[in-house]
Amino acid sequence: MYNLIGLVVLLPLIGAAVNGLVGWRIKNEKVIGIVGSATVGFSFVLSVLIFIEMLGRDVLNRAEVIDYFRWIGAGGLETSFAYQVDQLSILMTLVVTGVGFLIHVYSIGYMHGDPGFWRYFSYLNLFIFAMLNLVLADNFLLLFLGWEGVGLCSYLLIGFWYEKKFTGDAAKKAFVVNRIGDFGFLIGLFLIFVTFGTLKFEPLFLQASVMSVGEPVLFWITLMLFIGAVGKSAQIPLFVWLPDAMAGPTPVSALIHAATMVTAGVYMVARSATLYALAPLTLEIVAVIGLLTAVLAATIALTQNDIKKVLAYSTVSQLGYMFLALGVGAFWVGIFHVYTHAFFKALLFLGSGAVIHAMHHEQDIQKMGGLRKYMPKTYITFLIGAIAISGIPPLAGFFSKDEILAYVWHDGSVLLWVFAAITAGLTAFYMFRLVTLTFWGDPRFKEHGEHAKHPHEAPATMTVPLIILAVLSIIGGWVGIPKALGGGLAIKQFLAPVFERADRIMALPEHGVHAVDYVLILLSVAIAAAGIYVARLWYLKKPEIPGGLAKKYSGVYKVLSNKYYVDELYDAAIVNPTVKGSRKLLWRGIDVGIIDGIVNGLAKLVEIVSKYGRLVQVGVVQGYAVAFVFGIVFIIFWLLFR
Amino acid sequence: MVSLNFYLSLSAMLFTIGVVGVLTRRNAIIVFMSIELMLNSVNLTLVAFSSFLGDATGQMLVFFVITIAAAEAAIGLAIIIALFRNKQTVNIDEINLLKW
Amino acid sequence: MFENNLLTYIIFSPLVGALLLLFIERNKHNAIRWVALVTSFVTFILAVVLFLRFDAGEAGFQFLIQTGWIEAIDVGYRVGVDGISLLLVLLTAFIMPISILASWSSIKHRVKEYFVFLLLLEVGMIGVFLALDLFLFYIFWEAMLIPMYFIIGVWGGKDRIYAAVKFFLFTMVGSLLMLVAIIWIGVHASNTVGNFTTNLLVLYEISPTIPLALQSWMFLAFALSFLIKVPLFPLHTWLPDAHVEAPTAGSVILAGVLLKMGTYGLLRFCLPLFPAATYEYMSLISVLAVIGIIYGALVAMVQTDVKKLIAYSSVSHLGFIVLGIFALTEEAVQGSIIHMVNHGLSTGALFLLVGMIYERRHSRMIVDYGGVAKVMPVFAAFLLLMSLSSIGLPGLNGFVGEFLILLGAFQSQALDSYWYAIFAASGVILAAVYMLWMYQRVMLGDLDKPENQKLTDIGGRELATLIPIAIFVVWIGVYPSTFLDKTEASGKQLLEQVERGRTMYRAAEKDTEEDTLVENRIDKIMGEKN
Amino acid sequence: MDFNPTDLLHILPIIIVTVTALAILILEITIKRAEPVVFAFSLIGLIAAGVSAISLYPQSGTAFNEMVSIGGFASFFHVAFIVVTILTFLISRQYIERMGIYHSEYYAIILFSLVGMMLIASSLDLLMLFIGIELMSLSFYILAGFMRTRLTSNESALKYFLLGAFATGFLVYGIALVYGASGTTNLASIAEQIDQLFTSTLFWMGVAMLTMGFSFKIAAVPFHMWAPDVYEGAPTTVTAFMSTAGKAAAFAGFLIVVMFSFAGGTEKLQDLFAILAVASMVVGNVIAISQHNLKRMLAYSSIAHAGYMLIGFAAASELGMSGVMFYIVAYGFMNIGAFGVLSMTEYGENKNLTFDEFKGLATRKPFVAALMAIFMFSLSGIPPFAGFFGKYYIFLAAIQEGYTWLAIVGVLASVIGVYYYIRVIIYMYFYDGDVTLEAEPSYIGMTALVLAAFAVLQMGIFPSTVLRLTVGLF
Repeated sequence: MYNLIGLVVLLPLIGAAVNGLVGWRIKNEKVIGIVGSATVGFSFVLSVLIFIEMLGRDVLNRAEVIDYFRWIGAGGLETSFAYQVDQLSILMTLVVTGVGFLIHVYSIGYMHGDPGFWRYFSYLNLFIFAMLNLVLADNFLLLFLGWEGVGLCSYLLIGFWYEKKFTGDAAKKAFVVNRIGDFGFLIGLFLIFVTFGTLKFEPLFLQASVMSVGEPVLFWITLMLFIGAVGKSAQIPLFVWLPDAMAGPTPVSALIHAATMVTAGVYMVARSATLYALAPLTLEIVAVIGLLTAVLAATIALTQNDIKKVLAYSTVSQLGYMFLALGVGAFWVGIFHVYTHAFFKALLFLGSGAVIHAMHHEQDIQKMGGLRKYMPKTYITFLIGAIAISGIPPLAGFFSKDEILAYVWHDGSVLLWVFAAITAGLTAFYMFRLVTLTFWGDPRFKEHGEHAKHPHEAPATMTVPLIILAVLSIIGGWVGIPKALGGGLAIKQFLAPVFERADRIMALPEHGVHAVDYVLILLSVAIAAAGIYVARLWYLKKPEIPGGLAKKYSGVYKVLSNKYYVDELYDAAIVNPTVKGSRKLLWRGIDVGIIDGIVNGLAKLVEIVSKYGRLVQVGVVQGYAVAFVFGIVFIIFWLLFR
Repeated sequence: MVSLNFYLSLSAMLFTIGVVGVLTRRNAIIVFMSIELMLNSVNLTLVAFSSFLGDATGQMLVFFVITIAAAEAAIGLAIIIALFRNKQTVNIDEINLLKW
Repeated sequence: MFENNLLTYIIFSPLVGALLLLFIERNKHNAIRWVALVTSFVTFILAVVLFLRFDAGEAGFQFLIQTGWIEAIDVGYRVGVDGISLLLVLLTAFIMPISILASWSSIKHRVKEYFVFLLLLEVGMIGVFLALDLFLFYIFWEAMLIPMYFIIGVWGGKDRIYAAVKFFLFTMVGSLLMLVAIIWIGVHASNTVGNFTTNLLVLYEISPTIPLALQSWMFLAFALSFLIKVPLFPLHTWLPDAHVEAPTAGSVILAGVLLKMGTYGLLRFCLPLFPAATYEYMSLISVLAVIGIIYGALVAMVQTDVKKLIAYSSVSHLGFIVLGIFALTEEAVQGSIIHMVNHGLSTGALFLLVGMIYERRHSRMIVDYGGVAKVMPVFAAFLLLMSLSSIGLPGLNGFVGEFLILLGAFQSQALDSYWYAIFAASGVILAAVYMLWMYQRVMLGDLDKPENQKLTDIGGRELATLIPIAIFVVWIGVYPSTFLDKTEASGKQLLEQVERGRTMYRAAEKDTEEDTLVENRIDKIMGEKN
Repeated sequence: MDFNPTDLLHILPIIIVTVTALAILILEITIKRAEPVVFAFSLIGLIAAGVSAISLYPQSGTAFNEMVSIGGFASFFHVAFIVVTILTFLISRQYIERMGIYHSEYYAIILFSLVGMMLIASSLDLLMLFIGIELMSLSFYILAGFMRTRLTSNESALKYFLLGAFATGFLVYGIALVYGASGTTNLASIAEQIDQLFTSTLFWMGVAMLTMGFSFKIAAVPFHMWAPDVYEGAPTTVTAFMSTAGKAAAFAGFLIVVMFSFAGGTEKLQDLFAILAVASMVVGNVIAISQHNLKRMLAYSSIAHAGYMLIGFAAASELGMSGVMFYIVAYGFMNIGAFGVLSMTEYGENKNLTFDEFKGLATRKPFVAALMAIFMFSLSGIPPFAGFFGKYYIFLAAIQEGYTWLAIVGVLASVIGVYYYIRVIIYMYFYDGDVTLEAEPSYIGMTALVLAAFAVLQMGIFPSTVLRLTVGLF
């Protein structure tokens, strides 16, 4: 079965090609939708089969590289389209194809009637293809292909409704900011190649594992790779693109900007765990950046009123969480959170999509409220998602988040833990602020009369995925029930071989079950519950409190609601000076002014010399004769006296 | 006996006078006459050399120069006349249609 | 027999077509077009045959033809192909039919001359790539100026005359100095081996030992000529003008092939002929290349004219190629070669696309567009594909070249600094900025201008020009081995040649040093005696 | 000092041309509608002379007591002159009729000047040389003023005449001084005692004067100033002839004196030539840029070309010699072609000769424009045309003799040159205009242009054909 991994990757590409090349002629949404979904579905089925085969294999024998054909080979560089099937990649594949399939199905309903229906599915399939390359690649270059490919699809899908200017801006921003990260990534690749002479994972990790901890080159390699991850996974300082990316269709936000693509950075760092384990300094940076991002994004999310923006900042925050996990060396936990987060964040986004769909593209939660009665299925599932992300047991989010907090605690940094816990509380708070404002209370939109909105439950193609995801959000975390709660940490065991080298280097103490673990669990649940309670209290019962707070601390509120003015800062500090400098100094100054000035000036000079020089030719014979005489005198002197 | 250098100096002076004449006179015919003077000073040189070298080639050359000077005179005067017909002047300062 | 003269057929088959055209009545436009198209297609087929019969394992020149020409100064008709020129010949032969198709309806007056010039241009270009005699090379190099000059000057845009003259003079300045250097090498050869020669294969063995001071001058003379053509910052200002004013096919050929002649020249002549000087000046040129990459990108970003934008992007791209050449690593050199092809394809296609939209709307200004994707979706798709190729998206051709170049430059021991590659890599970011910004302003957004609402999407003939390019864009992106395999041996050999040349130079230098040492000693002894 | 009748055979081409010229004059008065007969007869005479010159090429030796040389160098130039003359006749026929200056003397005088040129090329004695130069020059004076009623033509003739005579004075003086220093006018004898002569002040004075005289004839700076005025004012076909054959003859004489008898001269003579070359190239090219009249522009360009050829003199090697010989022939073809085109466009009093009036020529007369373009590219030295190879060879000679800097100046100057040559093309091809030709170019004239263009291409692509004729002549 392993050999079929190529087919897993290829199927979505076929789907993309079919829809992309002939989709505009098909015109039948059903055909397009089915082609799009089925290819991904098949991929999912195949990867499940491979997964099952893997489970059947001996633990040491589970990883395998399937080499298809040579890609770029020159000099010492050899890269192939080769896919590495191992525990980590198959897990990611399952998530990508599984969640991807659900979102495809959902999109059939959501995108109904859109003139770009075929285009949409083509892009979405292409995305799956790229993402699979990313997670399955057996070398950094192929990973980079997927890496950039998903960036491209993200670009295409953010800018899907291209008639509006802001979608184009957002798409471009996403691509460019990602490119800044990719720049670092590329440098990382170069360093890797210079250091190890290969870009293939296995050989290079093998070589790296015998190097000593803290070697400078490893620090630089990991740091550069991390810059790539920062771009892709929207961490400080490159997170600015993700909130804007919500300009795309909501299922896209769910799939790309929540469940899969943005976690690519986490995946990549986990994949290079061996390298990171050898670079403790980088890991610290990763942890700090992750936590800072988590806090920052969570605080911004508190004040946002756009349903998708809230979710977007929540995503950024959760991604920060994942990096925090990686930063403390808990690579498998990072992946675990990727996995649970995929379910509940996809669910939340899809739910918000259903809401937006129902509200006729109204996204402001201040203009919603009381939707519970109009769309019960959406409400229930959304609520499950919110609970899951808040970290209430026994839903998925709880387990992964709890593991992160536990690792942070055991890492010995209380400060990190405190902030992480506060973030968890903030998360619960803003999620339930969202739930409250959207679904609870009284409607704040016109229910009757002219221009009234008539929210309605979404069609089955949309609700079924919601329900499946809701179920997954509940049970998904059960593969990682901690020992303290009597679980076996199945996912940790499963992933263990992948992180074996890293773990050996890190030599994290295998913490047993201590009393403190129970305290921590209780604390985190309590914080989450408190967050939920406060949100419900403030926004349902006593809405004057948040208003009052906003007034009282209007400065803080303004900063938060304006997202710390990061965009404005970037514009003023980087974008505008670059554009203006290029235009005025480089183009008009150097190019047109100096270089062309010299060129044209020389030509002018010759012309002027010519214009005045010709006047010597006065037209009078004797003038010429004088010149002759001067000439002959010169020649005589030259010949006689030199 | 008069030495060669005297002849040479004389002819050089004559030649220079001719050159100066060409440079300073305004009448085309006089300019032409100055050129004839130059040629004749050369003839003088040639004859002097011929005599001092005891070689007839120089004198032979003089005959050719004289002949050519005659031909030149014929052509030159013809040209000046043609010009005079059209322009009514032989002042070479005024003959400057072609310039620059 | 066929194989023996294959290169001659390839070089001169367009000439035959051009001569045929002369006999067609000038108002039979269609006949003229078809003859030109068929001719260029035949050349392409021949080039494909060459590609297929080319032995990738053999590093040296293949299909060699060496016949006498001007015996007095040992100038010969010497042509041959190796891995470096092979791809460029193929590219040229590939671009030509496309250019002819692109000119099908856009050239309405003086059709006959136009196609004659196009075919003559092809002769010159292919000749440049295949010539193995400096004199012959120079002839082709200059001869190709003439048709290009006409193409820009007669069929160009508003400021075509300024652009044409600028193009011509810029190139002339460089190439005439190169001419002096060519003669100089020949003279040097006559001092060492006894007879003046411009035979490249002989000169490869002789010229590396030229004393460094002289070698540097000659290197600079050659390099100046090539770098103007490339064009390297700050010698690039002819390019935007020429590109903007040239008709579509002219721009396509200019970007697709002509610029490559400069980089090809560096590889074929500058490096192996003057290895010691190469090492002397490599950092200077590499710095300029890197500046060019960033500078070109930044200036491209703020252009208001699409063609100018693409022109400046060429400056940026060619900076990559030059950097790759002077990195002197296998990866970088191969990357440069493949990137020459890549740039030819993607930028050529971009110019085609701009030409198509210009034909409809008669404007190249970005502000005149917006939301065009709505009325021209297929066009938009191709523009996006080519933009992405130009940006260097993995999976498309641009990436292969850029990555290899950057990788090679990064690990280059000759350059001995990571900073070249690091700064160059920042061009990758900027490329995304300017291309996508342009794409956004032209294609996306609201279709608010009434003139644009009537635009029609591209038709069959236009597709016929774009699809082949698109195929290659993906092909090279996904399976570059087809092409990289062919360049591998030659690229490697080139580097060895440079290395060997340096060794030869050092040996020669040591000899003279020893000579002077001996002389000094003798002088000293003599002095003591006195 | 005996008269050897076979010597007459050795100067057969000269005799044929002379007889033809005389016969034309007689034909004119004996036959009524003489023009076609005269034209045909002169062509036949020229061809006969050409054939005999070609057949003499393989021979070598001297005749008339070492007054003239036989074959080789002389024949090379004889053929070149004759070919140029034929081309001149072909382009002249329609022109002189249109301009209303048809007299059979026109052909006769050209033939007389041709005799002068041929004498120059075969002379081995300063006396011969002098006679040849004067014969040629006197004919030119007449030809320049051939449009008797036109003021510019008169002026051209007068200027040429006065300055020419002035220069002749110096030339003769130079001959006299060299004669005085060496005691002979025979170049071979001078060559034998050249080493002693190099120490003689008298000799150097003479060389200075001779150099000046020849520099005048080839129009090298600063003795060039007559050229633009004379070329502009003279009938176009005459200008064509003067600037090609006339210049070639002057160079032939210069070559004979410098290369043959002065053995290439010494370094200071070479340097002097280098200086003159630089001055000519720079001044000619730079000032040509601001010209509006094509005829005058070509005059300046001819000054620049004289500069290029002087580079060959500076090199003073056999290679340089071959280079000069090749170049002068190439230049002859391309320049006569260019002037031929001008002679077709010109009408009235110097009309249709400015750049503006060339606008759009390519659309109205594509073939003429294409030929003009070839000549212009060739003049600017772009391959694959003859002008390029000429430059290449001359630069090669210069570099071989260590004059690399001269070659560099040369190429930079030719960049400037390119600018004004391609301006012609700009006006013909890139602009639209509506000026029309007065008369359809005659087939005879076009034949001449095509022949010239063919020669330019032939010499550019297969330079060996001419080049090998220039080797081993000294």
